[in-house]
Amino acid sequence: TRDGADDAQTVRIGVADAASPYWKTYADLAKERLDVNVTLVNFNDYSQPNPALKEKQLELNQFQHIQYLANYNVTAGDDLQPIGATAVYPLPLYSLKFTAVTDLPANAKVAIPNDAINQARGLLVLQAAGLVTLKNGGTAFSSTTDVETKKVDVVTLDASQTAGALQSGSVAAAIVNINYATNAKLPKTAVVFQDDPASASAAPYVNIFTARAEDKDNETYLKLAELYHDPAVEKGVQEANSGVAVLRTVPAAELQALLTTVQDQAVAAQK
Amino acid sequence: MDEFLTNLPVFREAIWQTFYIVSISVVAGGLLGLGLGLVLYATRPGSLMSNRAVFITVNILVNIVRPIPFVIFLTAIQPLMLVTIGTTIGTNAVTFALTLAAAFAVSRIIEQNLLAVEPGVIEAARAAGARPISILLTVIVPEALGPVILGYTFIFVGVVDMSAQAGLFGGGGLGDFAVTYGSQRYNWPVVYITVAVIIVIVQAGQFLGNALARKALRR
Amino acid sequence: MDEFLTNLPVFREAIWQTFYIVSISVVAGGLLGLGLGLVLYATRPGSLMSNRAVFITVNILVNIVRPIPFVIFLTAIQPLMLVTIGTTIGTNAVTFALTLAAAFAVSRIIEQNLLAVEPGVIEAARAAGARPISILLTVIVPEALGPVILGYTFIFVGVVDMSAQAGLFGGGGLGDFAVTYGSQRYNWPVVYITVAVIIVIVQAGQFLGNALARKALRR
Amino acid sequence: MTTTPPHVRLTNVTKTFSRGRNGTQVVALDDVSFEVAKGEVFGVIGQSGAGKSTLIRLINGLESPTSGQVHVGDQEITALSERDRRGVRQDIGMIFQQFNLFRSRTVAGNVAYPLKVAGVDRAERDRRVARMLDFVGLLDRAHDHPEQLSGGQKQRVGIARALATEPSLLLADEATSALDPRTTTEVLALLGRVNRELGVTVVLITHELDVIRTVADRVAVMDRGRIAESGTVYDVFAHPRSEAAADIVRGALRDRPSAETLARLRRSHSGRIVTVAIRDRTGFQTALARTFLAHNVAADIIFGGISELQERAVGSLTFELTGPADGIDEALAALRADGVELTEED
Amino acid sequence: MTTTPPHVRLTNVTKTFSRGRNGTQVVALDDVSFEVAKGEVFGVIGQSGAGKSTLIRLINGLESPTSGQVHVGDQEITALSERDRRGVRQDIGMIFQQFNLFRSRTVAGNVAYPLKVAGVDRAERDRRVARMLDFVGLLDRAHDHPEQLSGGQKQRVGIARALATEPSLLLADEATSALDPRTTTEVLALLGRVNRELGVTVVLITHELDVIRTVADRVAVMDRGRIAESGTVYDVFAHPRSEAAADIVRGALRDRPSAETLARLRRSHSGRIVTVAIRDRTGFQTALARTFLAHNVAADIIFGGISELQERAVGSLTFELTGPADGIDEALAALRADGVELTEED
Ligand SMILES: Nc1ncnc2c1ncn2[C@@H]1O[C@H](COP(=O)(O)OP(=O)(O)OP(=O)(O)O)[C@@H](O)[C@H]1O
Ligand SMILES: Nc1ncnc2c1ncn2[C@@H]1O[C@H](COP(=O)(O)OP(=O)(O)OP(=O)(O)O)[C@@H](O)[C@H]1O
Ligand SMILES: [Mg+2]
Ligand SMILES: [Mg+2]
Repeated sequence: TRDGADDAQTVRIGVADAASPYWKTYADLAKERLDVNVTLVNFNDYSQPNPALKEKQLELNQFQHIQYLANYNVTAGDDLQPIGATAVYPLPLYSLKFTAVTDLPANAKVAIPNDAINQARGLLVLQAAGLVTLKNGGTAFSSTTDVETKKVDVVTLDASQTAGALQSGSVAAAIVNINYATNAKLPKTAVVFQDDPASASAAPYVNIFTARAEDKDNETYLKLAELYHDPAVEKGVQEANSGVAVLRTVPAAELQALLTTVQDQAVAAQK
Repeated sequence: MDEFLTNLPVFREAIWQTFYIVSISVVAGGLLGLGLGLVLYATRPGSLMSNRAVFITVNILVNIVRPIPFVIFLTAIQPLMLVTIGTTIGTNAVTFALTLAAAFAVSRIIEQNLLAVEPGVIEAARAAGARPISILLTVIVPEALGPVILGYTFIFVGVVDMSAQAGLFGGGGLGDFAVTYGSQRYNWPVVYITVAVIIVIVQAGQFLGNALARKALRR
Repeated sequence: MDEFLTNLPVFREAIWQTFYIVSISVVAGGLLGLGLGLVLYATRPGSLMSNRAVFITVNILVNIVRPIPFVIFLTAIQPLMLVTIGTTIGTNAVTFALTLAAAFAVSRIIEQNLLAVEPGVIEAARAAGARPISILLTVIVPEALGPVILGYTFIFVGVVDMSAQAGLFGGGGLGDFAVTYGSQRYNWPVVYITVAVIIVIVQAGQFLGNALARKALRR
Repeated sequence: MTTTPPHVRLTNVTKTFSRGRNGTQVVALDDVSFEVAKGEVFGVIGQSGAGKSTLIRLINGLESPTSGQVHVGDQEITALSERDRRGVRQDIGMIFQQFNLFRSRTVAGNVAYPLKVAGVDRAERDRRVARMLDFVGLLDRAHDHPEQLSGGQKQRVGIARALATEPSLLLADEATSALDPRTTTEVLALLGRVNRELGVTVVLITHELDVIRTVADRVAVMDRGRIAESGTVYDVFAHPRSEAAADIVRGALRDRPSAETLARLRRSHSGRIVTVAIRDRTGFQTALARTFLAHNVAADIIFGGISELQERAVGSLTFELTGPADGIDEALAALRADGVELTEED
Repeated sequence: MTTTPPHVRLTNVTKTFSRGRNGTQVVALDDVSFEVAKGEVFGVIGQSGAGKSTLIRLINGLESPTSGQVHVGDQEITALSERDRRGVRQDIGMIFQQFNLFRSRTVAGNVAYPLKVAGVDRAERDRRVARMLDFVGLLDRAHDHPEQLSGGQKQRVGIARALATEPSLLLADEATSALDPRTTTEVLALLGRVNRELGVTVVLITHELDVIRTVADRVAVMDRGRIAESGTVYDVFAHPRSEAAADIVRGALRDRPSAETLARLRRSHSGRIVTVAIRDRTGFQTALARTFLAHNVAADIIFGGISELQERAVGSLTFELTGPADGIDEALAALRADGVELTEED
């Protein structure tokens, strides 16, 4: 942390959706209420914000869920900590041609995101929808190589491209992250299947503010995490996600305990 | 490492996809780019078939296509892809887009290298009564062959690099493999091995290019 | 459109970032690449300062760096970045990486274009007793100047394109703006306007490049 | 009077080049008109930079004049598009001053090129290439590339290339400048032969008198962009009317000692030195000898040249005269009275 | 005997090039040895492809011999690294057969280049460039680029560039091949002057006798990679000992009619035709004239050339002899008896 010219503290937050208008609302509020200058650093690539936080080039980041963070901590040998929850986003399966999962013809093409975490979660959704079965019942670390039986052809694309592939007719159905679905104006009626954001199995998919371990009790940072749940911001978040975000407030300690649990699972999964 | 071994089939598939994407893009894009490059060269003011209108049009077209971010370019040509190859994702779609991208890059390289050809030999060909198109193909290109071969090698390496973006559109390939199974998972051995394979492919290509260029230059 | 207007400051910032990233990368990368290209050219077998060991080393180095996917390349040089510029993200980090990437690409373009220089003039310079380095800089490069300028223009356009990947690392710029605020949000007006600005920048650069090359070639 | 039309005709041709930043003009050709008849060998001589190469390049339309017309046969080259010039050019061979060989082709490939353009089939092409290369003495170098050849060898490839298609018009720009005298003679013999046997019209730029002498019918002398003089080779060389022609002819015939040579001659010859212009008149030298002997004057030729131009002798001889001073004076007076053109060098 | 060391010395130099796929060898130089003294003008003549350019390129080490040594002054070029050759080269000017001008530089820039390399300061450089360009008559073209020049103008730039640094050794490869006779004379005068005034050693390749005659002290005749003969210009030209030299000299002096010329002479001259070799002996021609007159023979010179070589006359004259057949026979017999070298042409 360092002092700005006007004595206000500047906090750099790494995000992946800086273009969403609610971040402007958020930054304005932070200045007004906390006298904190929020600088948003936008990343198109998920692999970068965590190392950048570790290297002290960011104070906080907010783009991932616990599952992703656990995976990062384990594989990169790091110790970043969640300090506040934001929301859970369901991961729906959309189709524009078919109205039910069961209507999908055999060997129809289904697109899922290709990044490690979304891919695993997408596969779990497809398994839940009865379209594939995964080795050992699937984990949060499954990839397309773990598909044992399949009714459909799974193709992996960049998370930002699955909606487009659906719209162009290149695939019959697609797992689309909610923010992209909103931007692509996919109708809610096109959702043919989605995981339940309120279920316990969805708990690791709660999105979080992340800080370095030594900053996990930093007053300002905790306040910044809390600020996300200001009604004005929450309203913006819902607008940006077609109202399907399930906003969550979970105490930091609980999040950190959950992280530990998931990390243990991750270590186990690596063996 | 373990994980790498379990992913071996995917890795093999990625190698095959890279070969597929790169070879088609380089060959098809190379030919298309040669054509465009010849147009750029031949229609420029004072050249063999100088034609202001064509030159400016092609010049601007190439400049429009080249700098557009690949994601946007690929999105922009999706209607074209649907008409021609019937899909906007997958290996073929990426190959299609890369072919176009390579063609536009090749055109500039060709233009550059042909400009270095000595005017005297072009005069000799004109004096023999040859047609401009024949002068281009049987005199000017052969005269610039050494640098042109190195130019193609340059584009080949660039296409291998660009093919890493194939993953965005489900095109697969080694670059995608290195990112998805490697760096995104902080799995460095996967990155090392994959990048090593990429480098071997590139070295082989460059070696061939250098050898052919040396033969063409005879020095 | 409304949304575009609210994002106007970000857009302005993006234009500035693109200028910053591109101009530094092209200039610094261009100089570095010139050096590397001269080494490649001068040390190749039979050339002015032929040196097998240096040639092979630099040749392989260039081939290793160029094809690596940008994400992996940027990750790989993070330790170097921390030491030199103290950060691995943001505009400076991206500029740093692009500078290196541009340098390696430039080196190949330079090598290619210098190879087209007629051996006779090099002999004339040798006969005057000039030092190889002076022959390179005051004879060979000037003789190849037209194509070399077009080569730099080519790289300039390539860097503008590559700068779109700046977004991966929080570097901003127009390409990132077009993707993040535009195509990812299916906000096509934003894409059109941004791409139009990119194209204007590129056209201006190409126009300048063509004009300078014509002056250098005197035809 | 019906005559066959000239093979080449330039009418009031002017060509200017602009150069430098301030756009100064170089007038390379200034209102040039001349005709070359079918089957004629037309020589062009003149100082370096006089406009000879520019002139020849206008004939096959490689360059276009600033003003004026160029006709080849009944075609007006200057009125044709680049596209239509191609047909005309296929019937014109051109030997370039700087050779302009294709570096990417072998020696044989260079010679084969115009044949390919003319659509000659493979077998015939190979035969003709071999014949041409054999003639220029480079058959054993057929598969070499131009950079492996000596200067004269390159020039010979250029000659073979220009003649391969047996064109009806040959433009030769300093076609023998890089050749030794013997090879030059051989090449000129070939030119003479194609001219005689195939009726090929030849426009020949050169600064070597021998070349003109051996093959040219008529010659034009160029001086700073203009044709100073033109006519039969004998007329121009024996009786130059313009200053420029006289100047060039003097240099070309090399029959009169230069100031430097004269100085050197002086050092080794103590007698009086007199240069006599040779006239193509039977008994001329006998008369000379008789006059000198009659006055007891010993006359030794110490410099000079007599060339044969179109079967007539032309040139001059420089004598060292020794003997009684008044005898010499009388002999010279007698010769002058007889119409002999002589100059006493001092 | 202590002598100053030769300026250039080649000892048993052989140079082969390999060519083609099958690697056949071209022997460009075959066991060549010779010396050029300080301040000497050494001419090299020979047929196209004889190895002249290769020879000259070995002297400044642009090329390295396959075997043998090359010395320049007391330095053995062949033993020096490319780096160490640089110093030697700065003192050697070179005029290339194909000019090799820098296209990226103006005419002035070309001439300035070796001065820049030699570290001559700006003001002095400008002065010398202007002086050299003025000399070669291109001062008004100083800011043009080579492609705007005619062939001869390019060659003159090459000459100016080679002489700009006032080198102590000048290598000239066909330095006047693209020049008209008058410009050639001017250039040769300059070469003669730098040779005399500055003591510059010159190695001069040419196929123009005039060039050799005007400036060379000694001459070497090359034939297929070997030195067929070398010696003073007079000796080699007046009394060639080798077949190759005789062949070249005949072509170069152009004092004997070729078969073709002879055929033409025959057409216009009905008398007997006899060629007499000129000897540098006072009274020689008077004796000739006297003999012919004494036998009532009219002798007309119809061809020939007499050149001055190193202040001595050399050449031959071709006479048409008319008169009584027995008188001609007697006159010829008398001349032969007198040691005159004559051939009756048939
Ligand atoms: N790089 C090369 N590769 C193969 N052969 C070569 C090479 N350079 C020269 N030669 C051959 O060596 C011989 C001598 O060449 P050189 O250039 O010395 O001749 P030259 O006497 O200068 O002839 P010219 O009067 O025609 O210039 C020629 O037969 C030529 O073809
Ligand atoms: N592209 C050009 N730009 C400017 N000046 C030119 C150009 N081409 C030729 N000239 C000039 O025009 C004049 C005539 O040139 P040209 O080549 O016809 O001479 P030339 O008689 O062939 O001389 P040479 O015997 O030296 O070859 C010269 O002064 C030359 O410098
Ligand atoms: Mg000329
Ligand atoms: Mg030579």
